[in-house]
Amino acid sequence: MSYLPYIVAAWICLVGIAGIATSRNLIHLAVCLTVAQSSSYVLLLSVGFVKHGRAPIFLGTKLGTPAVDPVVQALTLTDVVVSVAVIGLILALALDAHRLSGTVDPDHIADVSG
Amino acid sequence: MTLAATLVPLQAVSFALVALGAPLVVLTRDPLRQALVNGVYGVSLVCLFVVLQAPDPALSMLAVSGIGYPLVILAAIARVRARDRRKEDDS
Amino acid sequence: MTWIPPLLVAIPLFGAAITAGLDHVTPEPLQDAMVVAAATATTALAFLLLWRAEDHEVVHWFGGWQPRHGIALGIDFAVGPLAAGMCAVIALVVTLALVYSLTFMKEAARLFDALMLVALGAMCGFAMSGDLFNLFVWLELMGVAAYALTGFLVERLGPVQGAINFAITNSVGSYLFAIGIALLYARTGTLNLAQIGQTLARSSHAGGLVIVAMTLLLCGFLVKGAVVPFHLWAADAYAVAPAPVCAVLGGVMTDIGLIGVARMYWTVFAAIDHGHAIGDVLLWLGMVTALLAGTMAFLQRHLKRMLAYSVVCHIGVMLAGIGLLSAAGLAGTELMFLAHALLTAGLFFVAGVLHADHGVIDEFRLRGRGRGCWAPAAAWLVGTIGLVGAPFAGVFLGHDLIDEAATALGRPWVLPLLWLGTALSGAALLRAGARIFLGWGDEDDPLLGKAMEEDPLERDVLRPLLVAVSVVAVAAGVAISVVPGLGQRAEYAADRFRDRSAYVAQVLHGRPMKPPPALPVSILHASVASLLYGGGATLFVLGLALVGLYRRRLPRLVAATGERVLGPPVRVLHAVHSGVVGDYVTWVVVGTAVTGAAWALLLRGG
Amino acid sequence: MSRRVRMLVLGPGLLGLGALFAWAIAGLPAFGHYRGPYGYVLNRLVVPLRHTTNVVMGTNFDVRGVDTMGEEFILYAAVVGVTLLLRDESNARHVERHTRRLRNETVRLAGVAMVGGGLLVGLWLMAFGYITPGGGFQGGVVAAGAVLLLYLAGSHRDYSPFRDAHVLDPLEGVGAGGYVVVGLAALASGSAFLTNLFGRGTTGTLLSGGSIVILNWAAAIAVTCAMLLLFAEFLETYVEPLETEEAGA
Repeated sequence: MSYLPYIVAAWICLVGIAGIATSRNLIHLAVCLTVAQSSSYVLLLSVGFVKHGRAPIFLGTKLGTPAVDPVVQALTLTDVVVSVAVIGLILALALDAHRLSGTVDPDHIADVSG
Repeated sequence: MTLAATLVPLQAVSFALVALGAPLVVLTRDPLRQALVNGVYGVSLVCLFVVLQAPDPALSMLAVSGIGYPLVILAAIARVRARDRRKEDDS
Repeated sequence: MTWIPPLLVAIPLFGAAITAGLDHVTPEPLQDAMVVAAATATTALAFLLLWRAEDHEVVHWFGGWQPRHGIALGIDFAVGPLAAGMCAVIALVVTLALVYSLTFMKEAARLFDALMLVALGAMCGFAMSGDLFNLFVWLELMGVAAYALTGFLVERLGPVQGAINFAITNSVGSYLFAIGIALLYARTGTLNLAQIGQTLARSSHAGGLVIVAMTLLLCGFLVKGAVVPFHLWAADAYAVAPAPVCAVLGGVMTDIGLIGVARMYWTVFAAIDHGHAIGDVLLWLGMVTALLAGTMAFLQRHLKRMLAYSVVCHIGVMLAGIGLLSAAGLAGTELMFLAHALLTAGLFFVAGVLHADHGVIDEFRLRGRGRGCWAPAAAWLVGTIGLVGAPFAGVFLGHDLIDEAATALGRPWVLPLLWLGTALSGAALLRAGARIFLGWGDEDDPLLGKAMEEDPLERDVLRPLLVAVSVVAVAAGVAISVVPGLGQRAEYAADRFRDRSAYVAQVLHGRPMKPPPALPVSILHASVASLLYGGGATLFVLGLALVGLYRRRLPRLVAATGERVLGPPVRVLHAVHSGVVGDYVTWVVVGTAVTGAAWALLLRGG
Repeated sequence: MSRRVRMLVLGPGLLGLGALFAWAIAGLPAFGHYRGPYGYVLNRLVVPLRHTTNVVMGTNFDVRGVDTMGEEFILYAAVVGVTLLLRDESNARHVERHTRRLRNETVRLAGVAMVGGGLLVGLWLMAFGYITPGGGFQGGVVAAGAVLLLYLAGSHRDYSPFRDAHVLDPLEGVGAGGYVVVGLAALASGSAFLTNLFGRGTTGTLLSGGSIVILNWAAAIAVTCAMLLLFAEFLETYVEPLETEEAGA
């Protein structure tokens, strides 16, 4: 158990990136992006976990009770908001691409290159 | 002591579920079905966050994967399909 | 004066909030005035900050959370002259772009203004922040604004494709960056850059974790900074965005990645660098970038795409300046940034004028159509010469300092390679200028590919305003090399930037720095080598531009040999820049893996 | 690159990246044995200093408040960006607009009932975020989702006040701009930007936390409006008054 969480996080990241690079559909690709991003939440929260620690909410618990790291949780919250913003933008772009080219396959919307 | 003892197996299971869920989401190439699988993956993340003693991220993950992602994804899929259908009708 | 740094972020962001929020309420002229006023105020404050930051780092702890016993609690902006100078130029370029777009943008102008202001606030925040995760927040914020701005012209597939490639490639880069943050936080238990550097410095050897975290963080910045092989998105994005957006993205936002690299190196990773390992990899990446992008620029016919590669080429030179790891090298990068930002913005503005006049920005379609447009022609020509670095023009002074640093380090072979890169991109710009404004050269050249479809502008523009803004930007940029005292101040700023212990003492313990020495107000003495290289490069550029113009009139034997030797690599280059986002993400992965492997071998093996 | 070539390049690249990850993981502290100072210190400081029992929210809205300001603007910029990018779509969508209306009254009523429940949950999350888990962002998303149920339950006329740009745009500006104003107010009073100037109140009550309360509500408003605008943009109902006529022509 001592390194499994980190391995899971790395695994999710690699799987997500593989999905992004090979996707044939921009909507599918946007979801793969959120999967890749979820690896950073898993890594952050795993890093900040403390054995025997409680959630960092001190309602009814004495101050100084062992608790997990609150900072990683704050960072994760911000990260989640970022993912909503990015998926919204990419889906909007996907709709535009579809309107203009009739396809959402990123391999077939390459209008300019070189 | 009891807290940690009960948490360990729960955490192991949650990590395993998340590790399995990610490739499932990526390998589901049909967007509509993928949105569904992604919802399930989101729930597994929520469970993981809860057993990692992170109720705040868990709640926001729940809100995002239960309401945020599905709404925009489904709307995008619906629009793309509607336009594809109309084009077929025209031709 | 510690109240200034937060204002550089708060003013533009607040301006953005009320701009879009009051869209339906306030009349258009008032809105325009508010937007320009917000950007102008930010510029003025940034210059004030630059003046104040010369004595000591201006440190602002948000929420008043001062560090306790050397442990940082909150988030800080720590601003030295280098960061303040960055902010000043960023704000100036954005202000110019906003003035330019007063008549250039009509449709959805409010949304456009709001996003430009958001980008301004985010870039300033990034340049000043002393907190690792805070850097990530600003990086994402400027990204989100920039993706949308790139796709502004949604009637065409090109802009949409450019925005998609930009958004996805940069998002992947920033996720790698986020993982790097988590790793470093796990190792050091803090997010404050000064404190991370302190913690790492305590153990003498670099563990695998730190090396990997560094790879992920720096590669995240290099994606933003469009360094080969992470650069592929840049040309797609900059070719299609409206001219004022290009000016901001190409002029200043790309360079933001570089200040990130410099900041991370000198406050954090210098502690684990043995010998010159980290710098050497950056130096090589920079040289490859300069040469490859210079070549690509020469192969373009679309003015904005050409300028995009010219931007990437200069990014390469500046990264090489950072990679030399000396005060002179960093100072050179800094001066080069100043000149390059203004000149690039100016040239993008001129491209916008041509677009407004003729509805296209293709070198061949515009051939001879710029005759008689003296002001744009002069701006284009002068801007090009400034970007090449002819003696005492534009980027010359920066080039000179980078040359000096390379020679001092015993790497004189860096000089010709960097000059060759800038000469290639300069020749492309000069060739295009001669064809458009003088009508010289052949009517078509199959080597440069097909023309890109473009929509004419929908609105009558106030042409004198556009031309005036272009001229101002170019004039300011070309004068950078002859501003008395600027060179010495840049060197001093670079020295300060590199002094980790003084930075830590001031940020974490509030100990003031040594006051600066009295700096002379004179023009830096240029080295003979640089003068020769600068002059030589200018002549080379003239020759190469002529070859580009009259390539088909070359003797048949020369042309055929040239075709046989250069044809295949050129085709490979074109093929690599495929415009397909899956390829780009693949290159990001490969680039990160290779860079990481290089650092692993150099830092652990040597 | 053809797809085949891309796979051939990507495979080794991912292997290399994986190897780098593995090397990094070997240097991480074992799971559950984290000893970093930052979180440890905050867990002991935030409650006595700020009287908010939820340290994560105390971190987000006070200690690292400027991160959250950036975060609000990320969402804000995304909404502006989506509006920008879909402005051509809004002209095309006119045709399909008036077709969706669910006829079944029972479903409608059930939907409306759920809306009430959802709104309550959202408000609860916003209000008690700095005491128990929750906060402006989560509450905002849930509340926006609840309002959206009105639309999905078929009575989309009831949703119309919420999709009105005249209401939502200024409100969102108030939310995002309000956050900055709180920061500026502290600066104007001679303290640092975003300094918590107000009384801290009683630990564990709604009046604890000082300016955390205001920032939390500013974020809640900004997020609710942002999500509503985002959903509306994707669900084809967001029509600016002027554009309706153009689309009809």
